[in-house]
Amino acid sequence: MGVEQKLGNMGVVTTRLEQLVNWSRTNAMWPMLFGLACCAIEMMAAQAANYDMSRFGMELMRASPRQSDLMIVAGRVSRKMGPVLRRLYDQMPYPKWVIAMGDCASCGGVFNNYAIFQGVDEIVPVDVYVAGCPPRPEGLIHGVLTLHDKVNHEKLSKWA
Amino acid sequence: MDSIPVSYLLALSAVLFVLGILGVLLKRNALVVFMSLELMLNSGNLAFISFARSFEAISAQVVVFFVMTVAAAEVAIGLALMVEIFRTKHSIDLDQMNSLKG
Amino acid sequence: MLVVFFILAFVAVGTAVSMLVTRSSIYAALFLVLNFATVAVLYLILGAPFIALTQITVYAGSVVVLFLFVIMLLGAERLPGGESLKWQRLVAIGLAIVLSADFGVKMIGENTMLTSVTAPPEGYGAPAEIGKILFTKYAFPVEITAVILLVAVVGAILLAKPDEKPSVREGLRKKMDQEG
Amino acid sequence: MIGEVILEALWKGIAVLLFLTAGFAYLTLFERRVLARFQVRLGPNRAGPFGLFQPVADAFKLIFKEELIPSYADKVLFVLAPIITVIPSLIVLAVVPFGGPINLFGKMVNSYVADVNVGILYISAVTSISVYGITLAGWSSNNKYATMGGLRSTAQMISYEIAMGFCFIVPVLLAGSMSLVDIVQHQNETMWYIFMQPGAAVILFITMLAEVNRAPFDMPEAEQELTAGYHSEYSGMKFALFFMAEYIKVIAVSVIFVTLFLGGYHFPFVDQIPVIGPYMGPVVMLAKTMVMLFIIVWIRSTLPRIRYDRLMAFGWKILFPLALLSVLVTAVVVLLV
Amino acid sequence: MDEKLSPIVTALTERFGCEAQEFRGEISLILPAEKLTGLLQSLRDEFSFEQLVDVTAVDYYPQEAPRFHVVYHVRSLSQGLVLCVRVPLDGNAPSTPTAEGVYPSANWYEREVFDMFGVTFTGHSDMRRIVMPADWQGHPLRKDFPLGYEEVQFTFNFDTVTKRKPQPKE
Amino acid sequence: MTDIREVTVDELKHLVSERAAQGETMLLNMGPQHPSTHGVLRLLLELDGEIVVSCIPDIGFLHTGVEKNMEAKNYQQAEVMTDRLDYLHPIGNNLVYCMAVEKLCDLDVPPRAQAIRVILAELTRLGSHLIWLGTSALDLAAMSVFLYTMREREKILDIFELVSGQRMMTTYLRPGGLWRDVPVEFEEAVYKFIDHMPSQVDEYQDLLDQNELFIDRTKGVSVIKSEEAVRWGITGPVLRAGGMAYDLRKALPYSTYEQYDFDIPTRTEGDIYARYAVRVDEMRESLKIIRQALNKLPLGPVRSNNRKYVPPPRSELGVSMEALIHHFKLWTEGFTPPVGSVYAAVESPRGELGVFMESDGSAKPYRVHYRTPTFANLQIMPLLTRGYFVADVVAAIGSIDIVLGDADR
Repeated sequence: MGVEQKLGNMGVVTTRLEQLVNWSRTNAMWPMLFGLACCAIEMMAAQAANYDMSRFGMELMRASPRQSDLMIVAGRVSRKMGPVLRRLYDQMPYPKWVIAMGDCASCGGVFNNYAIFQGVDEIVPVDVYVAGCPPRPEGLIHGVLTLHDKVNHEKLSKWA
Repeated sequence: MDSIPVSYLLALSAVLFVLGILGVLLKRNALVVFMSLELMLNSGNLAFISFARSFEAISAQVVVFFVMTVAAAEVAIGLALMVEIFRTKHSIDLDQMNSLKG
Repeated sequence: MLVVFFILAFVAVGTAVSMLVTRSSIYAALFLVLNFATVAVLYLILGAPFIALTQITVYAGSVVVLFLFVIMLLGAERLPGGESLKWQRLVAIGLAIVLSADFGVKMIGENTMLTSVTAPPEGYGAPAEIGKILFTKYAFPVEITAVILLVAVVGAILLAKPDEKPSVREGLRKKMDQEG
Repeated sequence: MIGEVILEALWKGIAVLLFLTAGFAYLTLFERRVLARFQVRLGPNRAGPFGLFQPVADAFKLIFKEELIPSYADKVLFVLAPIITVIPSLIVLAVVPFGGPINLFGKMVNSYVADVNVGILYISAVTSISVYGITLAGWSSNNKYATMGGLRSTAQMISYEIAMGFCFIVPVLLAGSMSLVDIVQHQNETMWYIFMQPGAAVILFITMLAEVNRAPFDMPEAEQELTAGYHSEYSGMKFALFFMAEYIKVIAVSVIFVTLFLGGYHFPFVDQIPVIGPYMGPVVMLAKTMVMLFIIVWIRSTLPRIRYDRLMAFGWKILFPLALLSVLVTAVVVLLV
Repeated sequence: MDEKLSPIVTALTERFGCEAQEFRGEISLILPAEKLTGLLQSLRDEFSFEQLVDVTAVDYYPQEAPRFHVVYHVRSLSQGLVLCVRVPLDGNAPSTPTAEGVYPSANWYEREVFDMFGVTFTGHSDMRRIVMPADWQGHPLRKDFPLGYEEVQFTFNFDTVTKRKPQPKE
Repeated sequence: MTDIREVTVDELKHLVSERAAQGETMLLNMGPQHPSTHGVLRLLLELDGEIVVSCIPDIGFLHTGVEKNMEAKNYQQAEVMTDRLDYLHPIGNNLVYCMAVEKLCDLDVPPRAQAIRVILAELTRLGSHLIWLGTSALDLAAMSVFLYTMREREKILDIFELVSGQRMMTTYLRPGGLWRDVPVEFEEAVYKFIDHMPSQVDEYQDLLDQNELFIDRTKGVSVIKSEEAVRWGITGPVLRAGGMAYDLRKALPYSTYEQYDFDIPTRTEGDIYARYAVRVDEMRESLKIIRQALNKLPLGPVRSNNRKYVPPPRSELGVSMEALIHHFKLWTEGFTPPVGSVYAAVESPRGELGVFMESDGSAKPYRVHYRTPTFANLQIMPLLTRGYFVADVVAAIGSIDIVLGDADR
């Protein structure tokens, strides 16, 4: 959503640009501090010394949705939280991605009841689902890398 | 390098001074009136500096220095007053500051 | 040089007028800063670098920041502007015209005794020179200014201090203790 | 003649700007790596060898990010604020000498952009206007957190500026000049001012940390209370400008501190090295600046944040009298010796 | 029954005419709503049950009178005792006096019971919903409130369930 | 999906001061998505400058409907839910659930199982305190402590993974004992951990205790004394920091806690620093308990022999028809406790964690209610913050160690 609309189809140049931009987006993907429940603890563990997501340039957890690229929905989303989550998602600037971390965020998990959204994909579009209750930090990192893979295959025409 | 006639500088100073007067007379927002006062002091400073350059008199620069200090003191007091008035009256409209007791 | 002066003069007058015209106090303060900055550049041209930088430090760095601070603190961003009495406005403009005319006449009449400004001589307006004259010839005024500043600071603190209890916080704690 | 002067000032200015922008980019990486090491982590190491391209990735990502302007924001000031923040931090180093006069293509060139006889006053003037960007950013965002961050930083910067100003006076008194070139030269002739006036040096360091809002004085953007403080509503390049201003300011204050108290570009015996000796000034400067930056990062990784009221009390009740005292002591000593 | 508890229970049953039940060594006192405040008051002041541990409710739907039991647990920190007090309430507009005056901590517990069961507490200072959204319909922990079970997707009903699932806008 | 319904000032009029309506004070909404609310707590703060005039906590953003869901599952299935309540203390949640079921069914638990329960519960307490220490230090921007504590927590999680195969949500404790016996490496692993841990606790204390800034921000802030704490139903370290040595492990010992020799750390100041000090001391006491339990870890079975409630070991299935029938009944229908209601409580890292369980004689619990410490402790947020600064609110939230899953259920 930046300058790319104006570039149009410029063949090799745009392909190179596409690679460069995708590379930069994967390497500087700042997640939003969005811990909800149990998975947030494992997300913190993934940030911490043993797993160290900062290797991928992801330690700059932004508290403000305006400055984040990636929303890791770590935990169950209740009916009360859902609208808040959507508002935060709307406040994030494009391009933005969502990882549904854990079973609760992916599909409701064990909480199949009135209070919990049966998967955060009912509220926001999800790019990567990470299974586990809660997923191990390795699982989250794998999810992030899967997302990187996905971003790396994004086409310039899709950006705008 | 061509030169600037000092009268031009004085004219600029005069214009700024007049604008400051207009602000003081016409504005009702006490803060803006204050700013206009600063503007007037500033235009006076400009005249001083011009004369200092014109007559090669460094003393005029020293006077400007004093003016600045006094202006700073004035602002400190004035803004403190303003805060106090706002606390009691919930307004900084000059037209409402017509009674001695708040 | 003259071109530079005209540009600066234009900016100075423009910002001053904008300051008066704008209805937002924040913008007024910002225009004032711009005005001060342009005047500071004029000081530089006039060979007064010390005064120019002091002007920026004192006026732009402290005075107007204080203005902004107070505006934000009071939430007084948008307050009624110059909607005062009709005759007052007319009188003010009339006075302004008279004053300008007076100035103009004087200026044209006595233009001859004023020289033009060229590049300042070496060492003119240097801090050492100003310092020397400040602390010898004007030592007494310096002391008086110092006293004025001190009085102003003490006065400002006294004025802005909340008059009731020691502090809001203490009062709250006390109230809370009473309520249990 | 005048064209040549302008040209020289121009390329030197560009050199300083390049130094600052590149320095900013790699300072972020430096900070992230060093911080990670303090915290038994690795830090960014995937983008390029040793993560060296990490700043590039950050920059490109931010350039290609959508820019949002909140609908309730004051549009003009919202856009202007980041620019106002960056400019002072870029121009503040114009009066700092980065080395002695060097022979470049058969011409003696001074390693500073300008030698102003009121150099220190210039620095204090520029730092004093850098508060505008933050204040206006906070106000124009029309967000309570941002406004609080802006107000906090205004109060903080004004308060610490005073103590900082007094600390600036100490080198001026010692050198008898306001020009930074003279100050560095005088330190070279006598000794580093940090050994003459360690108290003033410490106070200046603390006030400078506060002036650039670094930990433990990072009140305006206190993440835990105010989410992201004054730049809560900023995204994309505008946010990057704030980020940039913050880090450039850190570099700038380190350089200024090195110049005022650590002997600037001088180091014993370095300039006597044959052939490259005269050119070593900038290298020495860089090394000293790196040490300062390392200390700043170290402090960040160790200390908790000071509380806001304590911060103001600390500035006014402790640092201010101490700075005043150090000026007095210096003045008396200079007068007597 | 605990030897420290039995004199207390005897005294209370005599004074308030409540019924004492014992199960696995735990005593429950059952008494009507209007006597509750007095009982709690004397429990706190005379028998040093300093702390209100918990307030909750049980719904005996479809039984109508009493449909609800509001259950209070009070604890004596000094003697190491727990006592359960149950207040039966009718299904139609259940209401009981608040215990907030005796134990201030009852504030949130009672709000939760109100939120989850629709039991109102008269005299309560802040009777709002606490965990559910303010505009929520119904009281989830009542037995007649559906669990809100979502169908599990299998191969045969994959498409129908997907169709029913809400899809977000990009 | 519904939109966010804005709460008007009118609805909260009775909670804020009159000055708020006139706009003299500022209403600041903190959360639910805020970096220092430890999850999704929302606080509505009324501020006079930087000073908090009133504070209205709003919870429920993590309301999971666990209690309702448990009513729809049988006793074994429902236990899975309990882990996810207080997600920093999953084994304790299992423990109190199992204790309630055991009380309801009058089940016995073999001593080896009890000892292992104690070890695991104390390890969980350590893990929870580590997270608390890290995050609350992070709230004060002492970021390195967080990473150090997370490093040690990984070691605890490794032990959990060793015994159960899961890092956090183990569901390892079952009514009547454990899921299965611990592996042989267990003792060695725990010994290694508890030998190593004291030096790490020293390290955290080195970072914080001598730190002027930390002390400055914690001493004398958010004071609550024990008398007031008792009235408000506060338990756990917050109560003990106010001067009252009340700990369920001593007051009403469960799981053979009476066998172990340990102290209840207390402070009298009742401020944030006291809570910090109490918790750090508790970490050392937990290590003491673990060592004692490990030293005299008895041998024997880890599951009750009562076949009506506890599934038989897998080895019996091939040889005993009766065992097969029990197994089939238990895993299809579940067990049916007698009619009645019980209340069981344990000392969680945050205070008294209790379970009120009512059975109607069927295989599913008729009503399960968790009495959670965070819910009770969070209630005093207005008291803890009124008259202090905004920055202290953050420190206060951290100091009462909230877990929103625990409060909202």
